[in-house]
Amino acid sequence: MSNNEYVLQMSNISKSFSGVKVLDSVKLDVRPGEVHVLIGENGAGKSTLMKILIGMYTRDEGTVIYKGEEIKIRNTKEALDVGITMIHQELSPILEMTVAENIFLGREFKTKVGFVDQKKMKIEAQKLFDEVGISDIKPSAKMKELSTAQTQMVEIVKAVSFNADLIIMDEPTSSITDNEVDKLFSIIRRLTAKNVAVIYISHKLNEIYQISDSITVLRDGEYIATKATKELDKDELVRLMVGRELSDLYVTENHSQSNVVMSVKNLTNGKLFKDINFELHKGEVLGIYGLVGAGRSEVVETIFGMRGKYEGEIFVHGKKIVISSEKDAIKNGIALATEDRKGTGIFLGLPIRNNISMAWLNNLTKLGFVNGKKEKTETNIVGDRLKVKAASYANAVGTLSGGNQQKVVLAKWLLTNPDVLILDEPTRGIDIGAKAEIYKIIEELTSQGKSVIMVSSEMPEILGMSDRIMVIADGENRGVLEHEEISQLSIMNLIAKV
Amino acid sequence: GGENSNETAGAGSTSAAAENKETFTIGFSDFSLTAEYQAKLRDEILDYAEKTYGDELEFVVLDGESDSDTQNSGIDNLISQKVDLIIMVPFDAEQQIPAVQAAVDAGIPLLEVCLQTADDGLRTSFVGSDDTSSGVLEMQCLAEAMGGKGNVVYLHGPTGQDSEIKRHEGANQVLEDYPDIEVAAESVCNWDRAEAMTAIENYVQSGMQIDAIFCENDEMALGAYAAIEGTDLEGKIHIGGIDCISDALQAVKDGKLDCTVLQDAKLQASEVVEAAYKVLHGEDVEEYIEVPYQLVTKDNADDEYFNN
Amino acid sequence: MKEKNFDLGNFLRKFGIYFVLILMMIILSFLSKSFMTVSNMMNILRQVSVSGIVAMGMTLVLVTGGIDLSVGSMIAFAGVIGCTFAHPDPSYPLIVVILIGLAAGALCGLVNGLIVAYTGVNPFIATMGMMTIARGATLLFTNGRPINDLSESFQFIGRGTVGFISTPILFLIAVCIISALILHKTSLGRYIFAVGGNENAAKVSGINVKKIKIFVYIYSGILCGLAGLLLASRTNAAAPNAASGYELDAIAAGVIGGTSTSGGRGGVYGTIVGALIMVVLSNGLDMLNVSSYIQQIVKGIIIIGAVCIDQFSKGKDS
Amino acid sequence: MKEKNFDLGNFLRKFGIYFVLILMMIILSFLSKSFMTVSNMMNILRQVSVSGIVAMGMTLVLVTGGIDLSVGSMIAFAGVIGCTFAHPDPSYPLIVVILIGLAAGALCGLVNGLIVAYTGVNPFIATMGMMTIARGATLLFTNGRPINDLSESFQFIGRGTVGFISTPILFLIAVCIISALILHKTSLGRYIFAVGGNENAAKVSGINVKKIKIFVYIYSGILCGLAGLLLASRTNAAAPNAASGYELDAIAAGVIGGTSTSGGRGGVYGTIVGALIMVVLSNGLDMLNVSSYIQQIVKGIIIIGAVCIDQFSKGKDS
Ligand SMILES: Nc1ncnc2c1ncn2[C@@H]1O[C@H](COP(=O)(O)OP(=O)(O)OP(=O)(O)O)[C@@H](O)[C@H]1O
Ligand SMILES: Nc1ncnc2c1ncn2[C@@H]1O[C@H](COP(=O)(O)OP(=O)(O)OP(=O)(O)O)[C@@H](O)[C@H]1O
Ligand SMILES: [Mg+2]
Ligand SMILES: [Mg+2]
Repeated sequence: MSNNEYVLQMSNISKSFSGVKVLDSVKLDVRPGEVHVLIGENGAGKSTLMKILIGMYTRDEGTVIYKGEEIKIRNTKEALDVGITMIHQELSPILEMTVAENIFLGREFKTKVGFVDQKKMKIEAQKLFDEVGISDIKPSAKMKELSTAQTQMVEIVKAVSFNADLIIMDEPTSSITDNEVDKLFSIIRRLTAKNVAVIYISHKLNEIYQISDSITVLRDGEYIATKATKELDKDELVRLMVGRELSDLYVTENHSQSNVVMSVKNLTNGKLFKDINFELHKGEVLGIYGLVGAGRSEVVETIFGMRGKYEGEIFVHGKKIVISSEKDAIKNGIALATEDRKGTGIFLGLPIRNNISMAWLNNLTKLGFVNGKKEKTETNIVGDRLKVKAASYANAVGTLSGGNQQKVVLAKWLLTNPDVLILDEPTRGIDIGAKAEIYKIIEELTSQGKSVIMVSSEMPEILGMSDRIMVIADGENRGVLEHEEISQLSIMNLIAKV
Repeated sequence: GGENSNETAGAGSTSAAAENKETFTIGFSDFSLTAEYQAKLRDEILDYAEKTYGDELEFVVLDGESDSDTQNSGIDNLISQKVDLIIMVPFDAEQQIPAVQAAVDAGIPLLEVCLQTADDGLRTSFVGSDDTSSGVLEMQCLAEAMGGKGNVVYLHGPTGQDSEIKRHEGANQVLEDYPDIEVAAESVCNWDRAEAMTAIENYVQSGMQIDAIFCENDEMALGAYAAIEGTDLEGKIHIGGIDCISDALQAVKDGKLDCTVLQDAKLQASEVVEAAYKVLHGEDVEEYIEVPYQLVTKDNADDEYFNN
Repeated sequence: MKEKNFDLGNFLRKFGIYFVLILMMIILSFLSKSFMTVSNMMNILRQVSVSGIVAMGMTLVLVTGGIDLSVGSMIAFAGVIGCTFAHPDPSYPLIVVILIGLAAGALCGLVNGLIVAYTGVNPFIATMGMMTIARGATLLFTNGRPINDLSESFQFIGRGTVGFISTPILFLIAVCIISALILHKTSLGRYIFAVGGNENAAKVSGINVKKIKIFVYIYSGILCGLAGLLLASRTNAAAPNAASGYELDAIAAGVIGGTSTSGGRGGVYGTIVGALIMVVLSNGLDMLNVSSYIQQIVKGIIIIGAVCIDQFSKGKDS
Repeated sequence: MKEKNFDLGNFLRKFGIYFVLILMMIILSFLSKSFMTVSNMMNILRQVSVSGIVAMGMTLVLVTGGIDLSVGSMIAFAGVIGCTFAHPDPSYPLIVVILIGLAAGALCGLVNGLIVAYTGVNPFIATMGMMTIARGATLLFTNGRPINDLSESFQFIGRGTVGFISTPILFLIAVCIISALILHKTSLGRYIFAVGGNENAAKVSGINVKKIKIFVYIYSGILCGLAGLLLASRTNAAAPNAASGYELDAIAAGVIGGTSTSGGRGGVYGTIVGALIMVVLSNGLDMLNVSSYIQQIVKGIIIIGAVCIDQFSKGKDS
């Protein structure tokens, strides 16, 4: 094996965090011009391996050979200097700065006198957007005005704009829809044509087969295998990842009953959306689908009291209720796992256990004091059910892998045992095994007569899980598909309908 | 010179003396060592003790940081260390009484210098003078300079501080005799030059008729002067201060300030050290050893007495 | 097994600053023979009582991500208001005086809390405003003069002893216990951490963020009320200019003890250690007869050093 | 179209606090006829010069998410060190005195910066330590006495005029321009915002976060050095206890002007308005001859009110 064959060779990489080994002699070899997928369950160590590569973490052991030379990268600046960039799993935009400033941070254009050339930065940013066909983001907008999906696209554009030789993409598609995914893939194809290597991390198997050349599988911090994508079928891949066979992903049994649990009439919220009507039946999974920016999140957030005043009516169990805060919603048996995990989902610095119990604490206290024992048992039950991978529930959530953080959010809401569980992009960043687990839990809940509203941008998930589907576009309800009408085509037709 | 009032009287017997030590440790607790006068007083005390008694007297110097509780805590710490005698410049007339009480309870004699607490039954002796008189001297001087009528602006030290209260009382006593003098404005400037300067600048701008500025210390007086220096008002406003710090003395000589009032740090220092020495050797001292304030004007500013 | 591992780590994290305090005390007891005596230890505890009580309230405020600059003024305000009813004649029962003092503090705290929770004004500005307002009100009320002539019974709360322990120490212990229970054992405490950790997530979890914020400022106010009474009783007079600058000491005690000024992290045990470090340092340097100017230099260096050691003992992961 | 909308929004946001200042000035000019005169305006500018200069440095520090409590002490330190060389005999050239003063401030700032950047000690503690250390050093150096007997040429920098404008005003203007250029026009300024906005993101973008932090503390130190010289020159003496408490004013000026204490947001224009609001308030209340106790109450209320109005004008989105 000649060195020149690979642009990157990582071997024997090991890493421990406070005594817990998270990477154990892992290797990864990447050829120039290929899309190399790194796959594994949540917490397998994918992000950690990549952070070691770009110098955010220091490895305990191992060597990294890049372009035939052994390198020691101590910080991200050095990684940039040798031509390695990374799209991070946890988006970290600088909210108060503009899109253009974010993209060119650290390499600003200067005017003749040496000041920052804001104009040029905007023009160049616009050029980058035009190249990939992004039209909904203004270079002069502040990052905090963007949706998660838009933020993700900015990060992609930024990473690509460095003209690096190796680009790491850590779950770049976890918060964007098919439309943007297509844009991303055309970017990737253009890059590989220029012999740029891409390390691609994703839990979406379809994408992997669509875009990648070879696959490296990690499991529990250990290297399992590297194969050409062509030579590896889906079942085999899942078996390598999970360590066992995985039967049907989706549970299709319909538990809908005829009685209506919640109904929403003419719900309107400013310019965000208008005249949304739907009914939610007992034991039903109501899917909500739409393209990015359609206003789905806004609808469910309004129902949950997060978006202030609304017009229209909300009925729960036939009784009209007024929801002016999240507390009102929770009192009425509604729970919402929001799409913005970091912003509204978790408390990064607080222990996992405290995160899980946060919305249910009133029921775990006596005379104001938290019943530690009860808290422990109950949080352990939901946590285990979701297979949260953590050394201890006393650790801060911030030390968890992205997927496991998402599980903590779900655990928090499951604990409240709601009648109506609303899930906004619930499986974002979650591995296939855990996904199956979550689907099973949804099934269990509905079989117990609970109702679920699921907002998702993943077509297979929406198709596989929903008993009915409401399609939203441009803040309008485009129609509700009954169980037997559901198909990808019918959904797309509703979206296209004007 | 100041009146010496340290006639000695027969044998006394304090606990400290009974031990008949070679050297004594004296705790000196000043309410603030960042105030210029207090820093000067400390230096004079240490100098005099060193010169006169050499190694015989050792000092532990504490800063009360202009906070009653801090000063009391410091005295508690001195008591814990079992010093032989405490000299204190109290921050507050009332709030330092518990410290005096604590010292007395621990059998440690306590002298007050410069400022005094309100309870004169407890302490061994006070060296200094009634602060009221300094206010009287300064206001008297300004009132005469104004010809008994006109507007005076009054600059206060930190509110609630004992010397501020007393100087204010003294000034008020004089004002009762001058019905034609009006206090046009008052401001709390915390002994601080820059604050005094700002206040006077603002009053001048307001178009207020100002004939004199009464300042409760020299720093503020110099700040007040800086505010009018170079303006049309220079030389038309009478300004007085208290403390006779070197800058102010020079300003009096130059005619920038009408007066300052000498608080005699040197004499206070020597008197209190002498008193301490006596107490430590079991001798009696007067309960009140007066070191009077003295008015300094252009007429007497060159006296050698003020200049060393 | 794994659970255990972590606890050790956590213990070490917390240990850092305890270690600094113990080290400091050991060194001082070698340097000065009068340092490590029962009477001096009591002395230290008595000295820490007022600042420790105030720092407890500050800790809760800091954990929510707030700050309370008005503590010094609230202490003076509550002391003065309380002591107006503490004269020997007419004499009111001690409990009335205490309640009035606490109420005065609580009132200021309530205003702080309302402003912070409802107007969106930065806590720094809100409480800095209150700092000025409460001080002005105190001066106006007393006309700048201390309130003295306090009753025997009132003097007891700051200067009395129960058994051989001074009453202020008992108050400090009580406040410690109550604060620790609130912050570390109740759901209220959890919510306080939640608000500081991620305000949006707290709201989404159904927590009434406004109520929590108002609570911590009131709590801080009440403790300042208590501190004001103790201070007045200790010094035998309620001065309108008392306790200025206490805010920095209280914040420093919290921060030295590991409470984050950006919220979400901290605890009352650390705070009491932080407060002790500062008092022990002053006491020790006084004992060693370090001149007051040099004391300031040494204090600054040691406080930075203490936090430094603490930081290193925690490792790089925070 | 949207682009425009946005700029208007931004303008309104900024407008809030300007509006408060203008409103305040209009009201004051009705209440006091001597308020709105050229000479009083100059007076106000002169009075804002020292605090304004300090607040500029503080703003940069705040934007990185830091805080600098040592400004008051650095002012005193630099003033005293500088003035040691400002006697008429032996006389040094003015530029030497200035450079020494600035260097003294820069030195303290450098130490602050190194501690904050390298040890992980919270900026609050680091600069509080420096506040004590620098004050102690100043007192030790001067033995608690002010340094006076300053040369004519030195007096010029704080009390002279160029044309009809006082020199301190010119210094203030220069510092404003330089600070605005640094913060809003250079890449250094972008990095300062980036570090405060999201330190990790800044690091990931290859920014040397440590260097940026060290820079802002040095900058704050240098401006304190300048302020110390101006203050000494204005008051004709360098007092070791000068400028205590200036840190709160400087922070308040920044925060009133819209700079966030948690970093990432702010600007120097807002700060100068914030500093002006405070000085105008004092000046106006003095003009109206409001008693100093009531002044405190009124000031507190108005400062909270000003920020409140600003907050409302920004809408609810922050
Ligand atoms: N800073 C940290 N401190 C402690 N543990 C950490 C830290 N970062 C990661 N870990 C642990 O390392 C393991 C691997 O995490 P990593 O983020 O690499 O997983 P991943 O494969 O990227 O998972 P996901 O698919 O969920 O993103 C996890 O068990 C995680 O809890
Ligand atoms: N913080 C915000 N500030 C301004 N506009 C926003 C904000 N959040 C969302 N929007 C706008 O609201 C609309 C809908 O938002 P969003 O993209 O969240 O919808 P969605 O249908 O839930 O899509 P997805 O969840 O896939 O991102 C979009 O036009 C978006 O730009
Ligand atoms: Mg990951
Ligand atoms: Mg959404």
